[in-house]
Amino acid sequence: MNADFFLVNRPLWAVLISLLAAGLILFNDRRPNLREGITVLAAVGKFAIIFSMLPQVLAGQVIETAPLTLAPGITLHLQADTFGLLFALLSSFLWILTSIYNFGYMRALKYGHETGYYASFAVCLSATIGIAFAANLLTFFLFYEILTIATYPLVIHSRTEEAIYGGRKYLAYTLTAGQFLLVAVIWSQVLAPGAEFQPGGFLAGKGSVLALQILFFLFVLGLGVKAAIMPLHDWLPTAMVAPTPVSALLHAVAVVKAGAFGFLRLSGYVFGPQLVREIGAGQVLAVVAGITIIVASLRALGEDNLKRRLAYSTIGQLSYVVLGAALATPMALLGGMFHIVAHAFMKITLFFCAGAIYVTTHKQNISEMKGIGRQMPATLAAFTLGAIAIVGTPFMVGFISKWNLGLGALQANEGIYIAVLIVSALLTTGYFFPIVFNAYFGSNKAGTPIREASPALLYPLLITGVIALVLGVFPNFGWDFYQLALAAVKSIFTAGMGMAAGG
Amino acid sequence: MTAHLPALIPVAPLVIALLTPILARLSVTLVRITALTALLISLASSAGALQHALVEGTWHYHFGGWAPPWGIEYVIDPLAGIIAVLVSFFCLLVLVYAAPYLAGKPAQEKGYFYTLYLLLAAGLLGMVVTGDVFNLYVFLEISSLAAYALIASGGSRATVAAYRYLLIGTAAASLYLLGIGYLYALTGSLNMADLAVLLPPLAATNAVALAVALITIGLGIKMALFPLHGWLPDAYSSAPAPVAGILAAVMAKVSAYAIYRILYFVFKTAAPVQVALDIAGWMAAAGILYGSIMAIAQRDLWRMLAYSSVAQMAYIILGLALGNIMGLYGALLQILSHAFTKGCLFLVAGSISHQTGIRDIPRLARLSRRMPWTLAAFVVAAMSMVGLPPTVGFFSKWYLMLGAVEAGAWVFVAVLVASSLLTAVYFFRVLEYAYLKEDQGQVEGQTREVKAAGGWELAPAMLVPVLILGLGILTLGIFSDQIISGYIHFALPWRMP
Amino acid sequence: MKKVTFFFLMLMAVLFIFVSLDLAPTDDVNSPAATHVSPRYIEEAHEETGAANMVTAVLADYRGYDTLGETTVIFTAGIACLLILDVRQKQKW
Amino acid sequence: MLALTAGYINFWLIAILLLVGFYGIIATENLLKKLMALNVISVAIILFYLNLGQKAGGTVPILPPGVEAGVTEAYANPLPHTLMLTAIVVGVATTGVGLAMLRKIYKRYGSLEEPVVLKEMRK
Amino acid sequence: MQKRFGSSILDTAIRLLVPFYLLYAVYVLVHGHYSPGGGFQAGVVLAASIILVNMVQGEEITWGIKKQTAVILASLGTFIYAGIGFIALFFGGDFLNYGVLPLGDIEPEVRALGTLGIETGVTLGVMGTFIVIFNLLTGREE
Repeated sequence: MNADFFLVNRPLWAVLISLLAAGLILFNDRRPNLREGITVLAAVGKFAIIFSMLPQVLAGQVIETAPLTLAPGITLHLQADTFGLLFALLSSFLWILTSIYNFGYMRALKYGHETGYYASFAVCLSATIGIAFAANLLTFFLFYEILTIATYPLVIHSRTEEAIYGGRKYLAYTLTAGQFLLVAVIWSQVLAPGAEFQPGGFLAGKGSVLALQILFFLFVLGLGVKAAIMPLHDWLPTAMVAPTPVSALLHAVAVVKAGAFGFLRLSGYVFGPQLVREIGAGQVLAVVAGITIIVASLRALGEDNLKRRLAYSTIGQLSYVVLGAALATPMALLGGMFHIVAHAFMKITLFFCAGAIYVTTHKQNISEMKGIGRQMPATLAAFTLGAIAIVGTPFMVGFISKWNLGLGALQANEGIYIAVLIVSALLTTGYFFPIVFNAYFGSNKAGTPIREASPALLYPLLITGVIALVLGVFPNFGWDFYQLALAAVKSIFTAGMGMAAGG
Repeated sequence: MTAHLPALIPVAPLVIALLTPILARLSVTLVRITALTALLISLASSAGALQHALVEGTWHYHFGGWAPPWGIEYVIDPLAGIIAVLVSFFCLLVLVYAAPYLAGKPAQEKGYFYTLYLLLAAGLLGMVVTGDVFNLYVFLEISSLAAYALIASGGSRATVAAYRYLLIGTAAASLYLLGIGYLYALTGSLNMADLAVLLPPLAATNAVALAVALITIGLGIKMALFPLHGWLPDAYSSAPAPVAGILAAVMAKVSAYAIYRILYFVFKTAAPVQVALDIAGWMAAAGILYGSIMAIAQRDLWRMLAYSSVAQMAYIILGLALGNIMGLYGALLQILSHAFTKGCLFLVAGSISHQTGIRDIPRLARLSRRMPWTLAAFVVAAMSMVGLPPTVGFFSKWYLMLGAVEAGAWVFVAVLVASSLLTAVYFFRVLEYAYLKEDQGQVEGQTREVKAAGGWELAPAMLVPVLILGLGILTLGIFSDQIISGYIHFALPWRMP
Repeated sequence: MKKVTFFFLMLMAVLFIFVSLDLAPTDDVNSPAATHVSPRYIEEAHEETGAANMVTAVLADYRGYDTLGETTVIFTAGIACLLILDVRQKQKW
Repeated sequence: MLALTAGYINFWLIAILLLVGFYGIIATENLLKKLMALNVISVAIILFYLNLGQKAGGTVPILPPGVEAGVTEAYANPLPHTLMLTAIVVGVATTGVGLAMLRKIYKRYGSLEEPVVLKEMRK
Repeated sequence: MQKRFGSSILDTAIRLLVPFYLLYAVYVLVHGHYSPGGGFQAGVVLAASIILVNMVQGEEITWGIKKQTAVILASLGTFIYAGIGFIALFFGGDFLNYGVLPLGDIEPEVRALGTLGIETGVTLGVMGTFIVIFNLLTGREE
C-alpha cells in the first residue's frame, strides 16, 4: 500500500470518490447540511485528484489502473489519457460550481426528498468520470449504462405527471440505445478481443467493409441518442422538466456530452479517422450532423420556454462535436474536442441564468421576461456573454472550436460545412438576440422590483460566464484544455501514420 | 462422514422429512429447527463436495457399494456441485422465508408443509447429483409430487392449476421415461457415464434421435420451454409465495440442468442432439418474445413474473443451443442469475401480498414509502432482469450475446435486444406504480398491517432472505469473473474427464 | 381440433413403428439389454446378495437407492393427499 | 416379413396403446378421464420396458431351490422388472394425489368437466 | 370415515378372512427372497385387509388403524429403510451397503438380512400410506 499504488490508481479513485459520497449522503438522510458538505467535499476532492494528473498527462504519459478481469479477455480498465482527462477535468470542475448552485436552487424551491437527488447526482458524476477514463469499450459501456439509470431519478425529481412522462421517454430512448450499443460493443469485442481504445483506432482490417459499416451504424444508434442527433433527440427537450441544475450539468455537460465524447472516441480511438472515411460512414454521419445543426436551430427559434429553447440549442451545438468526429480530419477532431469544453462553459452559464430567473421570478417563458435585464443585471450580463460566445463571435470561446471545425471541413474537402456553420451562427443569433434585446429594452409592465438571485445561484453563473470569456482569449487558461485536445489529436494521427508507415 | 458427502446432499433432507410427521406431533418449532439443520447439512455437503470436485476431480459415490453400471452412483463434478450448492442454498433461504408465511396455520398443516418442502428439496438435490438416468426419474417424481401438493395448498384455484400441472408434468415424466427406455433398449445400461461410452457408435440411428426428442420434450415441459409452458403461469401465480419462490428459482433450473447434463454429457455431440438443440434454440427465441409480450399484458404482478420466467428460462436454452464456450458460460451464469433474480422477485411479490394483500400492479401505488427495503431489492432484481450493469443479469446476457455474435446468430442477438427492452417495459411499469404514482386512497387501510410486524416493514425472517438475494444479485455481478473462471469454467462439457 | 390431434397422433404412431425397427426384436437373446448389465444380476445375484429372486436382489440391493426413492414417492403421495384434503381451508394462503 | 412382424408386433401395439393414452389426455374434457388416460400411458411404458426384458426361452428371474447361480440365457432380464416396480408405484402415487385434488376440485366447483371448472374459476 | 357398508354376513366373513390376509402378507414379505413378492406387495396386501375392514364396518369400526397412526407408520416404515442405509455409514460402508452390518460373517447372508430389514420398512411405509390415502379419499366431508 505505497504511494505508487495510490498514484497509479488515481483514475479509479476519481471514480470512486463520488460513489462513496453517494453512499454517505444516503446515510445522512436527516442532516441536510452534512449532506451538502459531503457533496462539496467530494466535488473538490474529485477535481483535485483529476487535476493532479494533468502535468503527467501533458507530458505524454497515460495513467493506467490495474485492469480488473471480468473474464478471460474482458476487463474493467481505466486510464487517463489526454482526451479522457480533458472531459474529466471539465465535468469535475463544473460539478463544484453546480453543487454550490444546487444548494441555492433546491433550497429556494423546496422540493423535499433531496437525499436521493444528491446521491444520484454523485453517482452520475462517477459514471461520467468513468466514461471519460474508460480504457476499453466494455468499461465505457458499463459506465454509460450506469449514467443512464442514475439520471432517471433526477429527471423525475418533481414527481409531476409531466416529469414522469419525461422520465419514461428518457428511459425508453436511452435504454433502447443502450441495447444497440451493447450489440456494437460485443461485436467489436468479437472482432478485436479486449476492445481497448487505441489512438488511431483498432478496428482497421478486422472485418469486411459491410460489417464495419453495420457496426458503425449500431454505434451511431447507441451513442446518437445521448448525443441527441436528429432524429434521436426527442427525449432531450422533454427531459427539461428536471430541476435546472440537472439540466445545466447533465444535459449540457455530463449526459449529452457522454454521447458526444463517445462519438469522438469512436472515430478517433475505435475506428480511427482513416477507417471512418474509408468505409464512407463519416460522410453520412456528417450529413446527419449538418442537418441536425440546422434543423435544431430552426426549432429553437420556435420555442417560447427558455429551457426548451436552450435544449434545442444544445442539440444543435452537440452536433458540432459529432460533425468533428464525422469529418475526422485533424482540425475537425481538434475542433470537436475543444467544442466539448467550449459548449460546456457557454451552455452551463445559460442554464444557470435560466434557473436563477426561474427561482427569483418563477418565469419560464421568454415572452414573460421583458425588461428583466434591468432587475437582474448581473445575471443577464452573464447570459449575454454566454449567448455571444455560443454564436461564435471572435475572441469568445465558441469561436475557437468553430474556426477549427471550419478548417477541418476544408481539410476534408467538404467546404459545404462551412456554410452550415455560418447559417447556424446566424440562426443562433436569431434565437438568442430577441431574449437579450427584450431583457434589456422590453417594457416590464408589472414593474415589481425584483432583486438578483441569491449568492449561491449568482456566483457560479458569473464564474462560468467569465471563464467562457477568458478561454476565448487564452484557450489554455487554467486547465490547458486546448493543449490536451491538441495532444489527443496528435496522438491519434501519429499512431495512424505509424501504422500506415509500418503497413 | 466426509467420505459420504455426496449421499448426504439429498439424504439429509429426505431422512428429516420422514421424521417430520412424527416430530410435528411434539412441536412445530422442533420441526423447523430440524428442517433448517437438514438443509444446512445439505448446503455444507454440497459446498464440501464441490470443493472436492474442483480440487481432486470428479467424485463418484457408489450406493450400496456396487460399482456402476450395476449399482447406482452419484457423480459430483463441478457442474453438479455448483447446481447442488445453488439448490440447497435456495431451499434453505426460502425455508427461512416460509416461517412468517405459515404463522397462524394449524400445527398439523405446518407439519405437512415442512415435510413436503423437505421432500421437494431432496428430490431436486437428488436430480442434480445423480449419475443414473433412471434414478433421475425417481427423484424427478419425488420433487414433482411434492410440488403439485404444495401448489395445491394455495386454495381452490391453485388446486385446479396444480391438477393441470400434474397431468402435464406426469405426461412429461412419462416421455422422459420412454426416452430412457429407448436408451436402455439400445445399450442395456442406465448409467450416464456408461451410456456416454456406449452411445457414440449408435449416434446415427433413428432410435437415438427419438430418445433425444423424447427426453428433451419431457424435460422441456418440466422447465416450461415455449410452447410447452402452458402449465406455468397458473401454477406459479396461484401457489403460496414460498412455493412460487422455490419453483421459480430452482425447480425449473434443475430441469434445465438435466437437459444440459443429458444432451451435452450423455449424448455429447451426436447429430440428433445438434438438431434438437437447433430446434430448441428457435423455440427458445420464440419463447423469449412470447413470454416478454405476455408479461406486458398482465395486470397481476405474479402472472407477470410467471410469464417473465417463461422468457428468462428460454435464455438458458438459447445459450445451450449456441453451443460455443461463451454461449454455455451465458447459459450457466443465467441459471445462477435467474435463480437469484426471479427468486428475489417472487419473494418480494409474496411479501407484498402477505403484508398488504396486493397483487394487482396498479394497486402498488406508492408502496415504496411503506416497504422501502423490499422495494429496493425489487429494483435491483428488475435491473438484473433487464440486464443492466453491474447486476449479474447483465453479465449473463453479455456472454449470451457474445456467444450469439461469435456464432453469427444475428436473429438471436436481435431477440436478446428486443427481450431486454420488453423486460424493461414491464418492470418499469411496476416500478413507476410503486415509486411514483399517487395513492388513490383504496389501499390506505393496509398500513395498519405493516405496523403489526413490530416496527419492521416485514417480518425479519421474510425481509432478510429478500435482502440477501438482492445483495447476492449485485455480488454475483461484481464477482462474475471469479465465478466464471473459478467454477463455471470447469462445468463445460469438454473439460470433463 | 380432435381431428388434428388424431392425425398428429397417427403420424406419431408411424414414427414409433418405424423407429422400433432400430431396436432388437422381442425375445432376442442377444439384445443389448440382455447382454450388457443384466448378466451379472442373473449369474451372481444369489452369490452376492443371498436372494434367489433376482428381482428382489436388484430391487433391494443393487439398485436399493432407487427403491428408497420409490418408497419416498409413496410417502410423498401420502403426505401430499394429507396437505390437500386434511386441512381446513378457511384461510387462503 | 412374418418374422419381422413377430419380433416387433409388441412394440407396435405398445406404441398404439401409448398414443391412445395421449389421445385421451388431449381429447377428453373430463378431468378424471384424463387421469385414467395418464394411467394408460403409464401401462404402455411399463409394457415397453417389460418387453425389453423378454428372452426366447427365458423363465422368471427366480432361481429354483437348489440352484446356486443362473445362466444368462435361461432367465428373463430382471432389471426392467425392477424398474417397472418403481414405475408402477410412481403411477399409483400420482393417481392418488390426482384423485385427492379431484375430490377437492369437485367439492369446490361441483363438476369435473374441464370447461365447467374453468368457467367457474374465472367467475 | 364413511357409513357402515356391510351386513352380518360380511362381518363374519372378514373376521374369518383378515387373519389369513395378514398371514399371507407376512409370507409375501419374508418369502420375497425366493419367490415373487417383497415389501410393496406385502404392504399392499396388509393395507387391503385393513381397508376391507374399514369399508365393511365403516364408522362402527372395532379393529383397524386410524389415519393419524397410519401416518406415523408410513413415516416410520420409510425411515427404517433410510435408517438402515445410514447405519451402514457407521460401519464403514457406503450408504445402503448392507454387507457391512454386524449381523454375521457370511456377506450374502448379512445382505439378505439387511434386505429383509428394508423390505419390512417398505411394507410398513406402503401400508401406512395406502391406508392414509384411502381414508382421505373415502372420508366424509368435514
